[in-house]
Amino acid sequence: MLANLLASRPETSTDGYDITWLTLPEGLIYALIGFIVTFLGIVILIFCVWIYGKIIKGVREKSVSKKKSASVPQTVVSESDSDVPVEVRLAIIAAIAAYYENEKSSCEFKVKRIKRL
Amino acid sequence: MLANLLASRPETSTDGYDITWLTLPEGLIYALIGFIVTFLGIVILIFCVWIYGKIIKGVREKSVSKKKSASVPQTVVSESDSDVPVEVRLAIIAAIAAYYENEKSSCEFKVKRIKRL
Amino acid sequence: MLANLLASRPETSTDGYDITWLTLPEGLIYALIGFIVTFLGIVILIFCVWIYGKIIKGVREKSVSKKKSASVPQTVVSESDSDVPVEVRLAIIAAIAAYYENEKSSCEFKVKRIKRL
Amino acid sequence: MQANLLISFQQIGDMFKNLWESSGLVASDWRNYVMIAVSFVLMYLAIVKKFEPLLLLPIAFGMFIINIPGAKDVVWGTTDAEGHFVGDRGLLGYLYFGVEKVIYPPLIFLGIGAMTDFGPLIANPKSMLIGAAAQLGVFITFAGAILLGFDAAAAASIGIIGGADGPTAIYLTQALSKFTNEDLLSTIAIAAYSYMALIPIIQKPLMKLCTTKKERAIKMKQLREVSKIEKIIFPLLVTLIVGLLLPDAIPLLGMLMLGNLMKESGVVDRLSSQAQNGLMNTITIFLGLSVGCKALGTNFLQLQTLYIIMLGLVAFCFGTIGGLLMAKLMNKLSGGKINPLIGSAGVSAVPMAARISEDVGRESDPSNHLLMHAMGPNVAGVIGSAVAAGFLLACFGG
Amino acid sequence: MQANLLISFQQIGDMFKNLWESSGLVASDWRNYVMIAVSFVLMYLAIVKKFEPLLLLPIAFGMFIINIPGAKDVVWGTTDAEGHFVGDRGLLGYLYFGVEKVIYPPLIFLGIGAMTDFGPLIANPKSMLIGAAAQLGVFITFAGAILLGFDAAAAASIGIIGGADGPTAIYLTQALSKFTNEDLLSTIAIAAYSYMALIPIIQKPLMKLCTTKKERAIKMKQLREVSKIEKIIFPLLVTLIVGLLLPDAIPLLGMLMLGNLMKESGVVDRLSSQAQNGLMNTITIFLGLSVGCKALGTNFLQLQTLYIIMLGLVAFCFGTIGGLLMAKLMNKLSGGKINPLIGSAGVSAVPMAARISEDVGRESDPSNHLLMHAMGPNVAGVIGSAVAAGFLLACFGG
Amino acid sequence: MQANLLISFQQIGDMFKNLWESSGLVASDWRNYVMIAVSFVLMYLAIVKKFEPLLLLPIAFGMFIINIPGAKDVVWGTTDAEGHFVGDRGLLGYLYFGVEKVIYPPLIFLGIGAMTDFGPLIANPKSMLIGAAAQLGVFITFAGAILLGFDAAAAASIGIIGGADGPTAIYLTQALSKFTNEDLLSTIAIAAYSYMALIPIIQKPLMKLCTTKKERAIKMKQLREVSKIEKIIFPLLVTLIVGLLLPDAIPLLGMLMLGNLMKESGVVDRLSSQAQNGLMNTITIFLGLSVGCKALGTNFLQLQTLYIIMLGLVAFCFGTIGGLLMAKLMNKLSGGKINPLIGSAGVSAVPMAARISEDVGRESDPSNHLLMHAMGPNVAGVIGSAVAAGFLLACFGG
Ligand code: NA
Ligand code: NA
Ligand code: NA
Repeated sequence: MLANLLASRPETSTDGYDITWLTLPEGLIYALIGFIVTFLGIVILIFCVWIYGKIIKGVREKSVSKKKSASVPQTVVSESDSDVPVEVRLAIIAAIAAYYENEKSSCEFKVKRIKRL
Repeated sequence: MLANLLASRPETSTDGYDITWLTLPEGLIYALIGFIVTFLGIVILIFCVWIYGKIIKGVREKSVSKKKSASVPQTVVSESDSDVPVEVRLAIIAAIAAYYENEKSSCEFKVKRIKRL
Repeated sequence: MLANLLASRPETSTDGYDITWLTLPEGLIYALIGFIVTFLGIVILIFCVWIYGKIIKGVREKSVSKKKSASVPQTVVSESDSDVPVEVRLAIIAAIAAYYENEKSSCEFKVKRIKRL
Repeated sequence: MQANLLISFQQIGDMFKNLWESSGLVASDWRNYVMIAVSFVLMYLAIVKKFEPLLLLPIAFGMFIINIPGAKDVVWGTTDAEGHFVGDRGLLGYLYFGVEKVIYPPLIFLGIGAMTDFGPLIANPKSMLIGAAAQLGVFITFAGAILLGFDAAAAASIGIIGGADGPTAIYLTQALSKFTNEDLLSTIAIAAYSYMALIPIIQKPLMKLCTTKKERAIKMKQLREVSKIEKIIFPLLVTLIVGLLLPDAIPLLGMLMLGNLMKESGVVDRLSSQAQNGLMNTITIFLGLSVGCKALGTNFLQLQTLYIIMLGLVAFCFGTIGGLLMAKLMNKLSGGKINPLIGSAGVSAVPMAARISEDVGRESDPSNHLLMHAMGPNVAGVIGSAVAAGFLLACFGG
Repeated sequence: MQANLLISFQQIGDMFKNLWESSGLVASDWRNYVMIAVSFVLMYLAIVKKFEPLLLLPIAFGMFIINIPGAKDVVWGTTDAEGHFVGDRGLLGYLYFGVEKVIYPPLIFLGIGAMTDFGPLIANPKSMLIGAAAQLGVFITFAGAILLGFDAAAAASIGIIGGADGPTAIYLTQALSKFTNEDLLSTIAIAAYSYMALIPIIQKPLMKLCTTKKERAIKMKQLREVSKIEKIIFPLLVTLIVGLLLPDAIPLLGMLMLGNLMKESGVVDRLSSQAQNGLMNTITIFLGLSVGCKALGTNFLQLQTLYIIMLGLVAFCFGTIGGLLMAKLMNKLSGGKINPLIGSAGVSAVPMAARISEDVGRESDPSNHLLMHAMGPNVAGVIGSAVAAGFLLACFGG
Repeated sequence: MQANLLISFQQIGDMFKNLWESSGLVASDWRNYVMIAVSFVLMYLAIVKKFEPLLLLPIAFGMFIINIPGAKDVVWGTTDAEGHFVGDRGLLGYLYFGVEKVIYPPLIFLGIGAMTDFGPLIANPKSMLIGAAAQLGVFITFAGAILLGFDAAAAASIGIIGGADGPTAIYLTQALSKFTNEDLLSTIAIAAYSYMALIPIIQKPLMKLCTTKKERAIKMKQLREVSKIEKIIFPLLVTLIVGLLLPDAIPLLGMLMLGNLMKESGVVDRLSSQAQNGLMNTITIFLGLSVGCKALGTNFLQLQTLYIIMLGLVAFCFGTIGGLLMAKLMNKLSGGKINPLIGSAGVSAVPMAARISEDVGRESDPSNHLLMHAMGPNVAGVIGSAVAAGFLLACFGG
């Protein structure tokens, strides 16, 4: 066994805290339990995410069937800008998009209004 | 009186500082004086702002009458860019304006020069 | 000599560190040595920069002669955007350039792709 | 020990027992779960209702995280019976340093100053009187808290909720915290931000109650334009005068005015932009999280908390009334030139309160725009609250 | 002394002698020069090969600067035999404060949270199992380190390299540092970031070894869309559940989830943007520099360092294998609906590992896009590693 | 006490008396008002004349705020007779921490490094000699300060004004501050930034005095292009060589060079952008405010201050002359290829001094563009001053 690689096994660290030394079987047990605990935590998480996914789906389906005709698709550029040619609006959006792409920022944006100066 | 709501009235805080306990009349006096002091401070402020507003107005009226014909309105986009169509310049300004509007930043800017690449 | 301008010359500072008092000749010697050391450091630097400049120049000349025909000039706006008119692309680049000029930021950028929305 | 390669089931059992004990489930207290529920309500208000989300969301998350059973020692640090840290702090304990030493609120004011336009106030300096009158809520609530049995420092901290200014409230509460045994910070911060969010609901009925229909329809004449030089001198003047009277107000007011000077001078845009963006956003996160962290269930769920929340409402109401009455008085004295609706904006809560003046004004007459006129009292309310805080600090801050 | 205006040559000689002794040349140790060479190699990898440059470049520069002979006392501070500071720290000693007190890693996680999209994970929660299985590398390496004679705290720190998450590795190593006499921080950080950079070379052969051609060609059906409300609840749910089980994981996971909540709530864009830009960039510089500073030649060039680097490779390999095997199992159980290639993404190293799943998938069938499917296990790997770190901290963190 | 519900007028009188005593008016000292006037002059220079406003405005505001009578204990903290803090610090006392521990100046240099292009210097390394010669002002002023009776540490701090580099001057002054009883920081910082702002007025006459008309008309041949790899190696080389000679220069030079490496490497744009924007702006505000705060009237208005301001002017003049003479010498040796006007740029004050070389050059011949040629000596001046500071620190820094 390589366990005596380090000459000495001090009981306390230089900061005065206890140092824990494990034998290989102890280490394996810890590893096994750690792996199980990790799985356990994740399984509980999966269960909860799955449950509330179901709940939200249920709630939404109800409300969707009610509001079906209410929503109208929104265009990003609003109607009031119609005097500005499409080409230019495109340029603006692309310019800002390019800017953001470069910056890797996660901000989202809409061209709210184009002011004629 | 509700004053004995708290069972004990310790003399010093856990940090070792004195705790002040007031009776209601004392509290009212403090409240009144506080309100008066606040008013006093604000009144002095108003007086000073009004005074220097007057002074500045006086100074400016003198200097304005001298320089009347000197100033010429500046356009944001300078003449040297005239080979770039107005539509495009508009797009640039709008793009940046839209960007800033989104960011709520307070920076101001001018399109100083449009470089043809 | 003005040396006794300050009434007292304490041996230690209020923080408990030694205070060094120099005579003028000592001061002049320090000044001279300091100036020399500064020069010395800079001269070594110049030598090193000059040396590695030579080395890199040598290495590059070799590799350049090999790759001469390999490189092709790249345009900032790639070919796939050809459906977007040049005017608009210009606008985008200018807009971003203007933005950066204003911000004095040192970021560099390329318009990677213009998305038609 | 090393020779013994077999591990008994006993040892494995011990391991699980330790894990279980370190987990929060065993340390649970029902009050933690109540606070987690409260934090979810605050998050709902912040996210869905968009009530002051910038601070309410971090505060709510801090409250949520500290109340997860077992989390306190990890994220805040181990403390002794009197709340002092034992050994190293946790992450939020370190972030709290800036609250403990009263560093964050003035730095937030620096950013707010860089975003504030004092133009409407300079154009009409008399409107500052409304900002002073709106401190009525602060002082009435102070007396009320004394009546309810709070000590002077605690009463002052509770009163300042009526200033309707988060950073000012946090600043005063923390600066007075060593002169009281109450742990008020999170309650006061949450009350202040919650009522600021609820200001439309609080103010609109009071505004209609205190003003007549005719008064609400008064149109005010346009404000004069303010020159750049006036805007530059204003922050220096305010700092100097208030500083001479009440030096305790300087950390707050001075930083507010430095931010404004950086903005108005126009020569340090880099700094002014950083003050109101990067710096303020960072500090907002840290401040919110570490203030929320003080709302540990076992401390928070007490009778006092209810009293404070109640007194906070009183403070907002009387602040609004104070402002409205002063505006009515000024209207009388000026011969009907001032719309009393701008009075309610004196409680600060910038810019929400000014918008409400505009809204209520337009309910009477859709062509009546009061926003610019209300901005004067609105920013004056910030100055007024800082003055009031300076007074209370001078009296009870040792 | 003042009277003596002439200075002897003796004195000038002394001056030069002092200068010479303060310069590094006299204090040189060959190990410093080896480390400077190593730092140049790391810079080469960062700049030319673009291997995780954001942290590798500052780390390498810190390593470079501290190993310039004579620099340590100036930039780090004077220390006694046990490494404690004597008097004031140097610049990097102060920047190190945020590492020493474990403040930086959670703040970096705040920014990462604000950049992460948990959508694919919520759409397919089962993929979290892969993120759990990929922690196999962590625990096998832990046992391996015990075998090689490391104490428990050191072994846990070495094991966490397999989490393939820089901030998690630095967090756990620093939090456990007082329970071991090994000085592991810089070695572990450098190993973690280096292997994360090398992940294509490590994973591709293992992926081909563990999967059949037919399995690699499996097309997965498109993920359902995830609603905004699910994305908002998810971070709260994860914090609550993991926090209840393992409170020690909260500083990391809680900050990750706060960042994500700020992003998904959409009401605090200012804060979310600052968390992932200004704040994270500043802390990345400070963290990198001060971690690199721990790699002083005289401490770094030991046999242990070699062991750790070797064990780190083991950790990455077994992490990959664990993820792949779990994905194969899920494929079996689901009747062939899951492409096992997404398993390797479970080791985190976001988003590199997910891109490799995509790449290898397209090698089999150019029309097969696995990226979105691999993103689920990929971000699950971050959660899994934080859970594993919480477990190890609960066991060996006093 | 509680029974006594009536309050005597006596008590109210006491309250006002306390308020009055806590206000600044009673604690006034004429020197405070002089300093406030000085601060207004500095603000005028910063805002109207645009003289180095980024640091001069915060410094002036710090000076203004600390001199408001009564403010010092509130914004700075209570101090004992020797200036050590008693109890908690005030806001500016905490911000001062980064000055006290010499953290801010290197971090500002990090940002400056990320903004600096060493290309012209690499293309013409000989121009570094000018940057060395311009340190003449530093060392002559050092001797002059000794002559005037200052101790060695104080003389070194005064001399470094001639480096024409704010962060370097603040760094050296603070690092040497424990070896002198003089409180020099604010005076030196203000002198350095003021003279940097006045550099056109100082340099132009000297440039015309030291050069002939013919020399001023010399056209220099265009600089060669510098490859990216040279730009990447340069910062490492400078750090290594200067670090080996004078480790004390590393915190400043190392950070400058790290910033430059981040810029030139091109792989960490996020970090480089934050270093030169968010981080630098924040620290500039904090540094300026807390340096200005040291200018308390009762300490500042002394005979020494006048001496320092006078010596600072001497330093700038001799720095300019040193650079010009070296450029003239190089012109002679090169057979007339070097325009001596680029010599004055050696005092750093980047990029102002280089622009003056350009301006004066174009006065002689409007088609003569010296800017690029002057940038080499200009950035070399930064390196030279850091080397000089390292030397002085090695000699007198304990
Ligand atoms: Na207010
Ligand atoms: Na992982
Ligand atoms: Na210089």
